[in-house]
Parts: sequence; structure tokens; C-alpha cells
Amino acid sequence: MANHGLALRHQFDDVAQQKEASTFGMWLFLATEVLFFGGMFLCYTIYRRWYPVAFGMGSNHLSLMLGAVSTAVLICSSYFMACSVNSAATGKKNALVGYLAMTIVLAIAFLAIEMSEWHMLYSEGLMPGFNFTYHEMDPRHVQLFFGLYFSMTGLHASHVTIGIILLTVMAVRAYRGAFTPDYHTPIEVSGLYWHFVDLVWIFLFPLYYLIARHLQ
Amino acid sequence: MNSGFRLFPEQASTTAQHLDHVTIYLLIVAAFFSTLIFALIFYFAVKYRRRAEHERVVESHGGMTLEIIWTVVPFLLMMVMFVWGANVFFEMSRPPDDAMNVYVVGKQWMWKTQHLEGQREINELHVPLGRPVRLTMTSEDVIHSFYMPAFRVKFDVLPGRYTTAWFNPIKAGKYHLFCAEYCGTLHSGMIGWIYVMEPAEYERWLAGGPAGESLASGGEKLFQERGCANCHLSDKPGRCPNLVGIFGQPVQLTTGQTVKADEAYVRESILDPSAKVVAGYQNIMPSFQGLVTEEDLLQLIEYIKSLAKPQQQAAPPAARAGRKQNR
Amino acid sequence: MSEHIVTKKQYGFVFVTLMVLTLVTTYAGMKDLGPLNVVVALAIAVIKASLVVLFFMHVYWSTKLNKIVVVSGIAWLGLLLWLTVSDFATRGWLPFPGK
Amino acid sequence: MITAIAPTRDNYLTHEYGIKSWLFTQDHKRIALLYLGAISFFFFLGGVFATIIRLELLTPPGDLVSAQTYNKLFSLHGIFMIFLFMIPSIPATLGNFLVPMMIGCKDLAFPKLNLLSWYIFMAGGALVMYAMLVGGVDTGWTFYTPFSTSYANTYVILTATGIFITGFSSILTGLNFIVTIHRMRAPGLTWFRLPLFIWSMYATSVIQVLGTPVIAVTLLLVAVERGFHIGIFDPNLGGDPVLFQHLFWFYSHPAVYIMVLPGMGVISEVISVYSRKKVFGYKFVAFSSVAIAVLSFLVWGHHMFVSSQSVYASLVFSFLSFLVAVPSAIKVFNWTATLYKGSISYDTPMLYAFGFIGLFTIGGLTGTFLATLGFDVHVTDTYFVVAHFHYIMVGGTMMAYLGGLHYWWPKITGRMYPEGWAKLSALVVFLGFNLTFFPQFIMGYLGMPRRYHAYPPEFQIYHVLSTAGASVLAVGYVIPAIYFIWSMRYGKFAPDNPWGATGLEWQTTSPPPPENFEITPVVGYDAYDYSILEEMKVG
Repeated sequence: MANHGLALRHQFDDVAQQKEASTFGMWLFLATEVLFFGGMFLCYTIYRRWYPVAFGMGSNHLSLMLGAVSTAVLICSSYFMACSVNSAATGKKNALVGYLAMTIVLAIAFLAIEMSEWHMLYSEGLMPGFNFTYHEMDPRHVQLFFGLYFSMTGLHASHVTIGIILLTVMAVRAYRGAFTPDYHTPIEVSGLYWHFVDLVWIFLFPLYYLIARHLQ
Repeated sequence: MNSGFRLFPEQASTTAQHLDHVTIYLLIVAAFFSTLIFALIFYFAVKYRRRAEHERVVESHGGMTLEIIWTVVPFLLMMVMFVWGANVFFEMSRPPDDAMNVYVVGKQWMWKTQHLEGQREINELHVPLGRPVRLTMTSEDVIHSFYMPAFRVKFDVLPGRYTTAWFNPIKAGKYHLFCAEYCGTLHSGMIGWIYVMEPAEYERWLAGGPAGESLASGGEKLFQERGCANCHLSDKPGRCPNLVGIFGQPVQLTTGQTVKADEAYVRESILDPSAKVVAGYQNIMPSFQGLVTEEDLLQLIEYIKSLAKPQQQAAPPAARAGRKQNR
Repeated sequence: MSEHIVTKKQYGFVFVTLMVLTLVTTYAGMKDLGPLNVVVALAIAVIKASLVVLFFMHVYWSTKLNKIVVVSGIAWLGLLLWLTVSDFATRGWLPFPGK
Repeated sequence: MITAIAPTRDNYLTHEYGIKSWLFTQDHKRIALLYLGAISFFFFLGGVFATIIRLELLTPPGDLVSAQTYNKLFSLHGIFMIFLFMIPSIPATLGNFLVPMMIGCKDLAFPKLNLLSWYIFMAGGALVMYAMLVGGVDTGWTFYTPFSTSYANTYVILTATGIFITGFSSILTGLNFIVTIHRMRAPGLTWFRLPLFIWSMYATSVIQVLGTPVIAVTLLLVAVERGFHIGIFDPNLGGDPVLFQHLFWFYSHPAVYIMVLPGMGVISEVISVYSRKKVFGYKFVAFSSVAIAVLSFLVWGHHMFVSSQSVYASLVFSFLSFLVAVPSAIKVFNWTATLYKGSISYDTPMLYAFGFIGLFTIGGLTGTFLATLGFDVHVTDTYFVVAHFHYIMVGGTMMAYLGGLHYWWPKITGRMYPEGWAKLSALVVFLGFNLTFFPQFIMGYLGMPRRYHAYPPEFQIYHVLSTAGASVLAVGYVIPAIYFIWSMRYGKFAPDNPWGATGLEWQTTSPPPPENFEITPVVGYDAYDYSILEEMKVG
């Protein structure tokens, strides 16, 4: 096995051991992320059970179209990420850089959709802390709903931003030819991270956008 | 309250007696295992001290039976602790029905107690001997904790929610009251006294005190002033639910849920009416958030409770205050 | 993560299923299924999530250790939810406020 | 007698010099020393706060400092001691130094990540220091809402962000250890030949990785709630303060096991070496570490028996809390059984180990008191609880930390500590500790609430005893600080294996070379097999 120059760190015996260590390490990190978002999902579970009506009304103020499109965009970017891992493993450098670029573009598109959703809610006066004005039924619990909504989607958006930075660095290194079929662990590890970010949104979308659409 | 040197706290309530039996059991178990471990260490350390520099030791492999013994025995001892402790806890969690109701409002760094007869006290509570006392408590700002060491009673007092504690005094005297949940700058100043008095003495204190009107009648006055009466007492259906006889009954909401009309429901419906709208009515009631204080809420709840009684209760409030309240 | 390389075609299948499931869950969200609404939404989300984890993130072909980490992460989240909800769900069993 | 030979060979201390060689090192041994320096400073600060608190409590009216200052003092004492000293104490110093050496590899799996952990720790620590200097925080280390979110007017967000950052250092250290222990053991070193210190490091890392994120999100929610009033914990907006307590204690109870488990690992090593005998029931002690790591996540509700948590949940948490006490009991009995028919020498680490077992037993037993529902209602939030957790943390972990430092000092610095002074300070620490905290048990049972800066006069006698004990304890801690520094320059040179121990870390030079081992060792024997050691010496 070609130990690609600086690729093998001195404390590892061989490249295989190093790859398994990196992916195992990333999976441990993703377990912490599961619990990090888990704390907020707990708050969501408790308060949705306590205030179902307020959550339904709050959810109906969110635009279903933007939510569905953003989910689709994120799944596409996840698909392109998977393709980039595949092309890294098969040594096709240009395909790798191309897919990474596509993933980044779609990630930015997702952020754009998310920010437009936020702006729409802000202009409707539904952003707690920024002149929250809501006078229909049960204003306080609806404010709680939007407080939770902005906290969770905000945390998710920050993770998407970190992902964009990470993928850009990977794309630049890929463009410089740093990865070969034998050594492309960084691509796989950032792939794991990006799929996790998509995973969180797969749960956020139904829990926030599909609570009580039938009442609309 | 002799403040001499003491190792055990005073026993001034039935709960204290029951709990002290559990405590003795706990102390015995702890004393046994601590001395066992200390003695074994000391004995082994001396008996098997290293005599020669390169002394060889015959290895004794692990003994499964020993391992099982010191897993099962502690576990069984602890199960006794669990069951006995849970028993006392269950008793602490259920006030008896004939308990005398007292309302407590915790506020940053003082306790306000209110008797049903109308007496209001700051950082003090006078109760008669021989009758259990049930405390319904709430807080105006942060979490406090109503703690009476002599009665072994402690319960947190939360903002936006009612919590309950109770004790049955067995000895007259003056007992400490502490706030046990950190609540800010003068947390250590939020202390007071519980006076347990002989029944006769208590009556004299009750009569001698400021003759304010009872909570229920105070609530009735508020009910009229704030305009609740013309809506909630009229028997014209459709505008708003009639509150006579509603306390404690299940209520059907527009969302299909049914909730029990307890203190928390009444409080929430006054402060945030649109949260739980009764089935068949619109959400037209204005919120009284910020217009009523915690004490007003307690009076209104007491009045609505009094509405729950059958019709003869509607005697004029003045007459009711005169009679002794031994509900 | 072993030397097993997942082909783009396999990724394609997973991608299409994910998109279809997104449409299904959006459509199901519009209908009034009463309490079933939550169950359906969560079931579809769990299916999508497991697809992503097993195939996009290669857990299906990865070492036993990685699988244990995935399971324990979810299990710990379950612990947090289960014991906390067991408190909130059993409040008010005693007829006294705050118990 | 221990032969004194000057270290001629190249070792990790003399390999390179200069600030850059320390601040940009990737050598786990140097990072361990960086942590040692940082946490000693934070321990000193926490100790200063404790001293002022104890002086304040000498008199009932509380006239040394104002109420607000006192509240800041106990809050900062808690925050500095727990987040900036106890949690990183053994894992980050002894753990960082020894885990790679004990499993026979050159370094941790991710050396850069290890250095990053130190920088993150220092950044978080600096932020908490800055928050303290500009005004401190008076919410207690528990940050209970709605006080911390709506009513406190001190630097809550700043301190919470500082702790949030130090949390990541804890996560990354745990992650590093788990990957290293799984992936990089020396050939022949199977799981059941690992030293028990590694088992306890592994269990601690599991708790760090799975627990810390929840406190991170909790502090994030407190900061967001305080900044934008989104209502998550604010009762006026429908939030529930008890939900904060659930999220907070889900991490904070396992955190107390993060603090005590490494101490147990050190004790297993020390007891075995100084009685020259295999640890009794090796598998039971190893699995009880892992059992503690798992069960510690099920019991947090025993902090909330009187917080209007439902009665049903309190019953469930009380029962589970008794379950988590069983593995600790197994460990104590197995340590005591190890002494049976051993050849016990009274070196300082062994004195600290005896102290640990005794005091940890008292701490653990009072823990079962607090798990008993009825009793906990009476004593929660009183000095009984303060005494309980100090018996575990100061009586347990602190003693194990000092014992571990003494035990591995020859390996870390290549110098021996002065045995006479060390034995004296161990005794002073033991006496000072008991005089400080045993009266608090009695005072707590009598009903003295915690976090009071003024108290009724009948508790004064206990406070005076406790303050007297605290001054003795302070002396007990200062002496080792002095002679450790003294020994770095004037201590006798330490041989490779001064105690005749069997761990891999003792089969390399003291202090060890940068790559730990000239040739990667092959392990063919069980842990603590002293007979093998004899043959190696003879062969």
C-alpha cells in the first residue's frame, strides 16, 4: 500500500488503521451532535404535547412550499456529496471537484431559502426578541413555538455554514490533487458530517412544517 | 426553641417521627459498612505489611461467591431503603382531607402566608396544634423552596404553578422556616418562623388579629369589581361559561381535550384565557395578565371554590366571616 | 468504510426514494389523520434517516464499532427523552397541585 | 535502596526547548503538563474562593462580605472547581500522559486534536476568568432558571459561553481516548490485559462524549432565552423551569462520575502495586467502571425530588439511583479484598489510596441516603448534600489525584518526591478534610440550608469547626505544591521502575523518550502479573 507522503501520521502503523480511526472518531463526534440537537428535540416534544393548538397555528404561519423545497435541495446536495465520495474512491479528480462544487452550491441555496423564510417571518412580526407582534389565539405559546423554531433552525443553519466552509476547503484540496483512491479519508469524513446535517433537517421539516396543515 | 447543642433535629410533626425511623436504619447501615471497610483496611495494612524488600505473594484468584455476596447484600439493604423511603415520601405527597388550607406566596426574599379567614402574615405562620395544615404555594418571580426542618417538610415553590406541602404538628412551639432553593441576593434573608399554638390560644390570636374579610369574600368583591360577575354568573348561555359549581369538575375544551377545573386551570384561564377555551364558546375573554396579583388570584380561586358549594352557601359574605371556619 | 465502493447507481436509487418519501410526507401532512399525523410523519422521517445513515454514510458496510456508536448515540437520545417524558406524562396523577 | 542515576538518554523534556516547543507541541506528554499547569492555577483560584466563603461563615450575621459578593463567591467556587479543575483533572493530566504509554503506542490517535483541546480549554477558561474579573456571576454553578434567565443581572451569558467552550475540550479529549484505546493497543494487549486505569479512562470518556453535548445545548438555550426571551424556560411564556433542571442534571450527574471514575482507576493501580498483588476480581472492577458509565445516565432525577417532578418519576429515579450505587460498592469491596495476603508498603500513594477508599465509602453511603426519597426531601439543598459531594470529590477524586501525581511523578519528571514531607501532607489532608466536612453532615441534617451567607446562631459551632478544618486542609494542599516544584530541581533522580510496577509505562525510561518506546512492546502477560516482573529482572 503506498503510504502517500505526509498522509500517514507517525503514531499509526498503517493507512488502513488511520482511516478506521478517523471515521470512528467522526462517528463519535456525530453521536455528540445527535445529543446536542437531542436536547432541543426534547423541549419540542414536551411543549408540543402541552400546547398542540399553539404549535399548529404557529406551524401554519410557516410556508410549506419553502420547507418542502429546502428539504429537496438538501437531499440533492447530500446525493452529490455521496457522488463526490464515490468519485474520490475511484480516483476521478475532476468529477470529485465538480460534485463538491455542486454540493456547496446547493448548500448555499438551502441557506438562501432558509434566510428568506426567516425574513418573511420577521416581516410578519413573528420573530421573538425582534418586536414579536402576534395577537390572535394564545400569543404566549405561539411565541414559545417560534422561539423553539428559530433556535433549532438557527443551530441547524450554523451547522450548514460550517459544512460549507469545510466542503470548500475539501474542494480546494481536491483541486490541488491531494486525494487519491488510497487516501481520501478527509472526503469521507466531511461526507459523514454533511449527511448528518441533512439528517437533522429530515426530522426538522416534518416536525415544524407538517403539524396541522389540514386546519389551514 | 432551646438552641443548645444538638445532634438530631427536633421532632415536631408526624412525618418527622416516621422519617426518623428511616434515618436510624440508614445510619445503622452506613455505620456498619464504614467501620467494616475502615477496620478491614487497617487490619490488612498492618497484618500484611511488607517485611522484606523482594517478598513474593501467593496470588489469590477472584472468588465468584464473594463477588455475588457483596453485590446482592448491599442491593437488598438498599431495596429496604428504597421501599421504606418511598413509603414515607408517598405519605408526604398526599395531604389528608381534613387539613386546614393555607396559601403561601413566595416573593424575592419574603414569604407571604394567607389564612382562609383572611389573616395575612409576612415570614410567619400561626397554626393550631392537632390539625394538619396543607400549604398551597406559588411564587411571584423565581423558584423558592418552603423548608421547615423540624417538620421534615420541604417543597419547591415555582412561578406560574401551584405546589403542595403539608405537615401535622404534634408539639406546640416556634420552628424555623427557611428558603431552600437559591433565589438571589437575600436568599439567606428569606427565613421566618412557624408558630404552633394550643387551639384556645390560636382562637384568641385569630380573633385578635386584623379583622380583614375572608379570602372568599375578598374574591367575591374582586369578581364584581373586575366585571367577571356580569358574564360568568349570568345564566344566559352562549356568552361565557357559568362558574357556579364548576370547581373540580372536568371541562370540555374546543380542542376536544377535557381538563379538570383545578387551581391551575382557573389561574391559567384568568391570565391566559385563549390557552384553554371551553367548548361551545368563543375566545373573547380579555387576558388579566399584569392586572391581577398572585394574592388576587388566590382570592378569586377561593371564591370560585366557594361557588362550587350548594346554593345555601350564597348567604351574604358578612355573616359567613363571623362564623369560625373549621371546614 | 472498508474498501467497498458504493456505485453511483446505488446512490441514485437511495436519492430517488428520499425524494419520493419527501413528497409523500408533505402530502400526508396535508391530510387530517388526527393523532396518526405525527406517527406517519415520524415514521417516514425515520425511514429517510435510516436510508441516509445506512447507504449514504456507508454504515451498512462499516465496522461493528461504528454501528455500535450509531446505536448508542440514538439510545442515549432515547434515554433522555424517555425518562424526561415519563416525568411530564405522569404529572397530576395525584389530585394535589404540583405532585 | 533506589539507585539514583542521572537521565543521560534523550527524553521528551530535553528533546527540544523554548516556548514554541511547548505551545505547539503535539506530544501527549507535554500537553499533559500544559494541562497540569492550567488546572493547578484554576484549583488555586477555586481554593481562594473557598477560603473566603469559609471565613465568611465563621459568624452567623455574615459580615465579612456582602450577600451579593458571597453569592458570586460560591458560584465561582463551584464553576472553577467543577468545570475548570475537577472534570479535566485526572483525564487531561494523568490520562493524557499515561493512556498512550499504558497501551504501548507512540501518541494519541489525533495529536493535533489533543493540542486543540488544550487551546479550547484555555479559551473557555480565559472567558470564565474574564467574566469573573468584570463582575462574576451569582447564579450558582447550576444556573437554575428563571433566576439565571430573567432575574440575575450578572454576567450569565459570558460565563455560560466560557463553560460551553470548555465543554468541547472535554468532548474532544474523551473522543481521542476512545479512538486510541480501541484502535492503537500494542500487539498482544487484549482488553482483559489492560490496566484498570485504562478501563476507567475509557468509561469516563464515554460519559464525556455522550453527556457533555447536553449541557452545551442547555447553556446555549439559557443564553438565547436570556437574550431574546423566547420562553423555553420562562413560565410567563408557558415554559417550564423544571425542564431546564432535567436537561441540566442529565449531564451534571454523569459529570460527577466523570470526576470520580478516573480517581477509581488511579486507586486500582496504586492498591495493586503497593500490595504487590493482582487486583481482586479484575473483571468485576473493569465492568463496574463501564456499568457506572451507563447507569449514571439513568439517575439524574434524584436531584429533583422536591422540584414538583411527578411522584411516579421520583419513584423511578430513586430506584435507579440505588442501582448505580452497586458497582461502586463492588469496587470498594474488591480493593479491600486486594489487600488480603498482600505485601503492603506504606508509600505516600498508598496512604492516599487508603484515604480514598475510606472517604469514598462514606461519600457513597451518604449517597444512598440522598437516594432514599423521604430522607432526601428533608436534606436536599442543605449542608448534608454539600458534605456528601465534597466527600466524593475532595475526599475521593482529590485524594486519588494527589495519590496519582505522587505515584507517577518519577515517570513524569524523572525525579523522586521527598517521602517524609509527602507522608506528612497526606496525613494533614486527611485530618483537615474530615474536620472540614464531617460537621457539615450534622449541620445539614439539622436543617442548615446551603448557599446561606447568614445563618441562625445554633449552627455556628459547626461552621467554626468546618472553617478550622478548611485551614488545615489548605496547609495540606500547599505542602505538596511546594515540594513538587522543589523536587523538579533538587529531587533524587528516579529509576525507570521505582515501585516495581507491571504497567507498560514503567518499562520505558523515566522521563520517557518523545516516542515513548524505542521498540513497540509486545504484551504476553496479564495485568498486574508481578511474577513476570521477577523473571524479567532475573532474565
